[in-house]
Amino acid sequence: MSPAPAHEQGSLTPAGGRARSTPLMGRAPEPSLFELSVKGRRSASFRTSGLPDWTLEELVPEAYRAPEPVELPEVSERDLVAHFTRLTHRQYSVDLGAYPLGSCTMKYNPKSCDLAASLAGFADVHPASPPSCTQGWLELLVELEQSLCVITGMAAATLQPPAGAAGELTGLLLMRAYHSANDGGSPARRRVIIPDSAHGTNPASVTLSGFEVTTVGTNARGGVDIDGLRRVLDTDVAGMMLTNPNTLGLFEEEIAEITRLVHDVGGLMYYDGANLNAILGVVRPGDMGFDIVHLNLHKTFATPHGGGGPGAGPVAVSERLVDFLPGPRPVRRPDGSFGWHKPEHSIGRIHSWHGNALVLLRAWTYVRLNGSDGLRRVAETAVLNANFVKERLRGTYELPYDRPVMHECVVSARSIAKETGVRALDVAKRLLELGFHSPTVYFPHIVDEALMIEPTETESPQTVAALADALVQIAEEARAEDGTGAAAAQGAPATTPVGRVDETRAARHLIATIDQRPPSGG
Amino acid sequence: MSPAPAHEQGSLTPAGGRARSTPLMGRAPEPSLFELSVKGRRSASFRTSGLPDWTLEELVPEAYRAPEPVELPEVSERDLVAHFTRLTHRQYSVDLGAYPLGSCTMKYNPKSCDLAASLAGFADVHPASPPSCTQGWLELLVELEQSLCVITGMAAATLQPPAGAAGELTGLLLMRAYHSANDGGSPARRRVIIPDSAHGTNPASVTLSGFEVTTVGTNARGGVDIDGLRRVLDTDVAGMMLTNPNTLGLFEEEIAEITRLVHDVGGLMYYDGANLNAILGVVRPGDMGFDIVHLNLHKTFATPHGGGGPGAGPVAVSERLVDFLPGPRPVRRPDGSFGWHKPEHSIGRIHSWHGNALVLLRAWTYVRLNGSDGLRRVAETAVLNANFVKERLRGTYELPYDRPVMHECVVSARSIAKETGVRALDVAKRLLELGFHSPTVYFPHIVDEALMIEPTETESPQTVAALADALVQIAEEARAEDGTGAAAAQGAPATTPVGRVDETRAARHLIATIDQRPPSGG
Amino acid sequence: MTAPFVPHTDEEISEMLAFLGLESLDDLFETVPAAIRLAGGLDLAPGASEADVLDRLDELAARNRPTGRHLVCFAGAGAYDHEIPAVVKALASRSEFVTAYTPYQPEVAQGVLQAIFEFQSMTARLAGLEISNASLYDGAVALVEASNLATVATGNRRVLCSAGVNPRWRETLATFSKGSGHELETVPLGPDGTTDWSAIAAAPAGGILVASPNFLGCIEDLGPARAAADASGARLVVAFDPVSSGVLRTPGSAGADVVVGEGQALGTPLGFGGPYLGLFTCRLSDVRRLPGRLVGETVDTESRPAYVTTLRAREQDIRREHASSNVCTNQTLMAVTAAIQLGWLGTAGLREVALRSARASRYLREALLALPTTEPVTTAPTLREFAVRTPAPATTLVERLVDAGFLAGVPVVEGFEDTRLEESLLVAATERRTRAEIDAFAAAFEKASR
Amino acid sequence: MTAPFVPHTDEEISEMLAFLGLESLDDLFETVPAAIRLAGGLDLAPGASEADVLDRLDELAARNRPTGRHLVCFAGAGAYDHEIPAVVKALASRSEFVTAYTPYQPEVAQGVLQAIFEFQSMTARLAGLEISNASLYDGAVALVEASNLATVATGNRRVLCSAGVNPRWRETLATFSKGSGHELETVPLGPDGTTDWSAIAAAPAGGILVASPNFLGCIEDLGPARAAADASGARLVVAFDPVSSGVLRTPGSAGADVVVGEGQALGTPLGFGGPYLGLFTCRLSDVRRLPGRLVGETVDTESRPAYVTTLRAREQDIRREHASSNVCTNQTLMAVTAAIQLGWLGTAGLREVALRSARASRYLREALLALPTTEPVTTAPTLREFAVRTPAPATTLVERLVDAGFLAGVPVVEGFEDTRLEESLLVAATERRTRAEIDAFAAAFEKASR
Ligand SMILES: Cc1ncc(COP(=O)(O)O)c(C=O)c1O
Ligand SMILES: Cc1ncc(COP(=O)(O)O)c(C=O)c1O
Repeated sequence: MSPAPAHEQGSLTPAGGRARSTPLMGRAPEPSLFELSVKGRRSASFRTSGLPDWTLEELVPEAYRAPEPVELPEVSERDLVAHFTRLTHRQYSVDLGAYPLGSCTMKYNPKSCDLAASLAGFADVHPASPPSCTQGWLELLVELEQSLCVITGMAAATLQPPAGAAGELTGLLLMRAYHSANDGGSPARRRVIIPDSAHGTNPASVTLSGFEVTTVGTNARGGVDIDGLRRVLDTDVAGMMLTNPNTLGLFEEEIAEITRLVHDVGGLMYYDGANLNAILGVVRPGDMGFDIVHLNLHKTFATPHGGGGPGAGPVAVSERLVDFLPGPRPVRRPDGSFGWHKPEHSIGRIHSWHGNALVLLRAWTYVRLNGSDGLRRVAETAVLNANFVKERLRGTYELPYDRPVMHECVVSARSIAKETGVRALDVAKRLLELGFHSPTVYFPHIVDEALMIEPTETESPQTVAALADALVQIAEEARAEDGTGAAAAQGAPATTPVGRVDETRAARHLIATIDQRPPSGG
Repeated sequence: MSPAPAHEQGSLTPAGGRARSTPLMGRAPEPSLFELSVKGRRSASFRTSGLPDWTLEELVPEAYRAPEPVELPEVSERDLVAHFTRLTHRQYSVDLGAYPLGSCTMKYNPKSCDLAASLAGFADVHPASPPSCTQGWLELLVELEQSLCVITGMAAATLQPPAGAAGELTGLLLMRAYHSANDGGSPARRRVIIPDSAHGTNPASVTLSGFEVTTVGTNARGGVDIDGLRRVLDTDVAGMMLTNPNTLGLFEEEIAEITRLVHDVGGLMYYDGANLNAILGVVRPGDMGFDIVHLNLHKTFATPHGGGGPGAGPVAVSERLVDFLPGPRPVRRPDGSFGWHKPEHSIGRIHSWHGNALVLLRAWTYVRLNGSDGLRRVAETAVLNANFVKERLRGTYELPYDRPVMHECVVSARSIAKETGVRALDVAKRLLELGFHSPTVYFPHIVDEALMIEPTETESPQTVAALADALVQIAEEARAEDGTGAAAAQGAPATTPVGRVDETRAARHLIATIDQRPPSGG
Repeated sequence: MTAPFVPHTDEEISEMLAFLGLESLDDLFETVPAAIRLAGGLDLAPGASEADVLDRLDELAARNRPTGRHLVCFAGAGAYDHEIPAVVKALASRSEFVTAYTPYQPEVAQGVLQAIFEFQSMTARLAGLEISNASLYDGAVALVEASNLATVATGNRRVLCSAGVNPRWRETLATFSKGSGHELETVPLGPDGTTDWSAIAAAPAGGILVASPNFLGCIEDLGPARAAADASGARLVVAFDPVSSGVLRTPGSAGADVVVGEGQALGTPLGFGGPYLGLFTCRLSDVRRLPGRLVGETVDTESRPAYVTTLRAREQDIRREHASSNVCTNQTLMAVTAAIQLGWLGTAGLREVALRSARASRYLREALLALPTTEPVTTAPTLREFAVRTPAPATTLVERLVDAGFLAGVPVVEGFEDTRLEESLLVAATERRTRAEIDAFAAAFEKASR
Repeated sequence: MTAPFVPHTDEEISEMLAFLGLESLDDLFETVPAAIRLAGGLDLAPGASEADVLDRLDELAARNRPTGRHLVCFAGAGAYDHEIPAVVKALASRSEFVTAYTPYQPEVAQGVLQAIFEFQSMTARLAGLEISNASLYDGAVALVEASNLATVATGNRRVLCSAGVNPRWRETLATFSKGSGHELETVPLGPDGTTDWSAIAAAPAGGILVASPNFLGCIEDLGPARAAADASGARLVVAFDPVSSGVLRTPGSAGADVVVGEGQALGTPLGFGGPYLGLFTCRLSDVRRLPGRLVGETVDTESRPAYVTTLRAREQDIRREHASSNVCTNQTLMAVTAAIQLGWLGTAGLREVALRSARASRYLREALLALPTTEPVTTAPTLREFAVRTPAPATTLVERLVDAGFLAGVPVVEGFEDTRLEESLLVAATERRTRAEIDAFAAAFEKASR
């Protein structure tokens, strides 16, 4: 063979993407899958069917047929793998290190739970299979429901809600249905009380369930302002939503009084279970007087968060609400077999099927692995870690509500910001450089320059100490006389796959799909 | 609770490791598992057995008992996961990008092969199970053997050798057994001829099989020096080992003459199949006149290399050698069922069991997925890519044997080194910075400043072009007037998890286990 | 072992307690009033080893009948047995995707963010609209959110929903409507199996909801639906099947304002119904009413391309009670999975899945309707799924066919007033079904119908 | 589809050929003489889709009987059914470990290198010696390499091998000895089941090879072996079971010069015999004769700790025909797996595996020997495995017990001259075996022995 003449040689620069390992090597960007695409390239293959090869024209009338195919990226299996593997090298995760996001409970997820969720005997079951084909699944769900009731101190639970917010909405619709039934149909009770420290999903869920939000303040000890609560309580109150420990990481000491007051005006108490990790086996929402409880299984029960989900948000209720639960519910039949049952006054279904079943399976596995003692130990060490980190930050960060905390602590960078200009956000970004994910920042809203730190129990004392040391180091750097430390924090992070991201530009010049990209590229 | 006095607060710096995500963030080192260890920490758990809990003292006489336990790292499952996940973020791999190591055939490995090897129906079979329990396995092995014979043009094969080098030794022992049988027992033939370009395992295997190496030179076209060969051939020659295409990536055009010459003196021809990828479906070792062929399934048949293994090195032979193959061999019995058979003059077993069975399973899967056409297309595009890269390097690197190549090309950085001081090793290290794994360097030994580039067929034209561009860029940088480019290459790599590693120090001050570390650390 | 995933040794716990000036772990809970503290611990079994728990799961799994060679799947009704190749499973289970949180710190979340961006890009194309969010819980909730968007955007609470929409989704819509106050009206199906728009009251409306292919498998003509939307000032919401976009006109190009759907068919296992993937797409003009997360492209301080969640001012954590949606955690992992699956399929592959499913479905339909005992239920064109009637009740038939090794389909038992549908059987065939399987199924079907 | 993993489109191939000045792909093979080119293509089936191939594998798998709840494993003989937890499978299958090459470029291979360093560190401790390599193919080949080291180091080709060494390994040793020229002598077992060193000829030797626990499960007293080595000037090579180091004295501390073993028990599945893991450890003084790869710790240019393969001058690619081993590719992935498994076990866990196995084995032994039809074969202490004799031939017994759901053990059919052993059955119990399983097995055993 004789190669083409030299002047032609450089001419072939094939279109389409390159396979390069960018992540290991500096901070080169990874092209999108669309840029890796080459027309006609293929990965997919299909089973030999032996069926007649009718054409599309024979199968679908012209009026419905696509005039031309929707264009998707066309890549080899090799480039598909390289692309997504490289993306994983641009992604922090629990499996890489500590993830102390307050309110999120990013604990380590046992690998046996992953294995469980991949078993064909569970994963390949069609949701509309007759009960004769799903006895194992139904038994597992019934067991999980029972365990969750034991843990929360409630009478029954629905496993349908696919996340915490869905659980909230479900719980509020239960509240609504309960009052409607008791008030003879008309929803006279239109207000739901929420503390000002509440998570954003709480007020949003209240509105979506047709109620109005009444906000109650926080007292100097970080608890509900009881006098304020008394002032807003009346017989038009449907109920109150509370998370306990609250989003300041503090246990609501007056909880008995609060539930009494709300119950006295005929309201129901709703427990936002996002912080349940702190009290497993120590105290139960039912025993605090709550009527409705949602659980975030993807937080407390170690079902991984998946980069944003899936989750599961079962709702457990006290006896008087059982009959309103969404249906159908998995139940044990008198003969010991398992089936489905729809409660008489059910609010109806809130999921296409039975909830995020494989997430529920993981939670079942987690509960079994830990058992009664293990769950309590989880709470104890989660709380121990949080107090440990808080005490190590004392003197460096402000402690706005200086009380022993539960599973998380909220500290403030306010004085640091005032002195040095280094804000909570800068602390967070600098922490990324030091190898840790950052805590939650600017939440709860009632604390200025808030850093909300939840180490979780799966981080070792060594890790927690290192995390605290890093946070102290950042503050000390920021306070350095010459200002270099502050500037470094404000310019951080410098060693991550990308530097600080321009969020404003993203919102101003929206590019949310490849087709919105301006022709010249982003 | 009241925290300890301030002066005591900093005092708790727990022993043992930290969980930090170092790889994403700069180039912080990952501590060893031993440093992450904390006495008494646990991951393992065991099935409830219900058995009597006899003590060790009751079970093992004192004389044999360990006076104290062997100390292993003690870590939580969470830290175990974090540690090894972080290690994977410090590791290049095919799944992250191109890996053009010449002679190694680092192609993409289909994920379905991984899946196949994880099927319980194969992975959980005990190797000493009676044939009634292993009919599926035996059928698969017989099919694989047949396929490999079709591909190589041979009569039968042993699947026992666990790697290429083991295959070589097996093949040479077959050669020895054959001659012994024909020479009435005494191994009068003591020499095996090997080209000077051969892979190091070839001469080592020759010695281990009790033969002596006779080296034959390479002619100007990169092939065997036929006259030189004639000179060393005599009736004391047991055979000749050859890889074709050879380690220069060149097809041995005179192969028919070579095999004739060796056969004429009664020698056998051994084919080192490491380069078989180039000729799949195009030409077969059997048709070239070879008597013994080993295959590197972990190269040609996409069974991943595992960071250094496992591999599989089946040896296929022509009719006259079948009776000497290692045994027992999987065979189809006259009744259609499968069993084991030991050839009459078998050299004996060369593996504890039946070879690297799960690697063989992957290769079977790969052969099935590709089929006859697919395998030929593999060879065609592997060769196409190699010629493409070679032609794009023309004018920048020296082409020591300027002929069309097969699946890989060997170029030389000699002139670059002379002009700029940038050696092949520097080119390789700089290429790492540009996001590619480097080619094989300094092999074959007969080429100065060799870079041996094997793109493989699974890299797209775009990737191959980008690889060539990167190599050209490095040379151009090196030649830049001001010398900064050369210095940068010699200091490379700067963006990898560690910078250039001090290999001399490793050999001079050997620290091959944690216990050899000097007390102060490495 | 007390708590298998708590690393703390007893010694460490003592040290930490000492540091905190505490004597015991119980002291950590001093702020919990004694009266409500749990005495005696949780009434649960003690913790078990991984091996013991997996043994128990094996036992339970053995009491399920998963689809596969021993139970060939012809069931659909919103959950389909499409091929999921090894590569998709391998990539989607990479632990960086699985164990990451919502990408709150974009600098260390480019992996998930970029994957979502690619998901949004592909989903928007499949729907034929400009904007896709990063996922919702499932198809039913996507429909609910679409109904919310429509009523908020138009200021009109009247929502007309085709009876062809999955009855489970309609029930979910009804459940949530008790909170949102939507006034739901059901639009019936005509004799051919597609929505009969002729009878709807001419009053203004907020949303018009229709599914195509609908629950009975029929492809809807979106023209009349669009006209009804125009006439009533409503947003037209179409529930689509993303696989069908491999061969059908996209709903967006046929006039939909909002396109929602169930994305399970894009790489997610049947999994007893979840976690699945709610798809939600809309026009750019509605982007500020979009529920859930949205990833946008931007740059970092050194002008390198970067991705970030954007337009966050819509979301509940900022707008609180004024947010039009409360979605927080969604189904990102399934969205990432769908992006990988669509990348595996590519243009031609998606078309092939749809085409091969249509072929299998046609062959199945002909085989079943050739039996003396079966009757068709609808006459409009179908793609992957269709309904048949037999003299034997569908639930009985299904039970009988399980014994023969087939999951025959899904009985239409709820949500339809139309008596023709009562106890008819919804049957689906995907690209995984072979002629041999269908022939064997038809034979067993005949036997079971007698 | 022609070649499912070749990305090149036809257009791209044409472009590339044009760039090379060629007309067709065939032209690439001009240098292959026409006379030997294959006409008509390979006589293999055409390529098949992933789904078709996996279907076929499912069929084949269905013709195997894997160990598990339906075939409870009491077989050993060098391959053991130990627990492999989910975490080990998950980490060892990370694609960076699986799809990396031998760490030739240490700057981008710190992951594999560090994992090997940790493996070496743990393995050396288990063996009780200073140096471990990065793995060999399997136990048999490790023994062969040890024999090579011993003869090269001593300059003496005489190798005495205990009959207690796994007969498959001894056969492998014999096979390779034909090349290396070792003069092998077998040292018989005494009546208690351990090696009888009393009879060996007093002449000098290169290597003395012994296994403990040996193939019959008996723990050997290494004192006499060490004495024999001292007397003959030989290296003492001990084949050990790494799990046994959880409770037994390490062979190194008992006098071994080289310790080899099969590492399968450390996290590698039974896998029909491979890939397994050859362990090889020696004294520091023999490090330059070590076969295979060795990873050492060093620093990079900025003094950061780093790992690299070292003492490469021993290896075949540098020493070529003067190398004492030809090993190149080894079993790194299994070594990494072993490091993870040992990390999972920790000090206490390894002890527990050994202890629990010993308990199960003792209980099993008592249960079997309580049967009227069985007889013990050895009297020396055992740990996990032992041999029994029954009137029924062992191979028949095994077949019968398969039907009852048990893989009863491994018949001792080869490699022993001792007639006591003929057709006796080697039975093993690991920490995975329960009392219920053993009771059921013993009952079935009794029935099958009749
Ligand atoms: C306190 C609190 N409540 C509710 C939620 C909502 O849960 P989800 O994200 O599962 O919808 C969260 C989650 O971040 C939370 O932290
Ligand atoms: C040409 C050649 N021959 C033989 C071998 C040895 O094969 P293995 O590493 O499988 O022992 C190799 C591997 O690098 C090779 O490239």
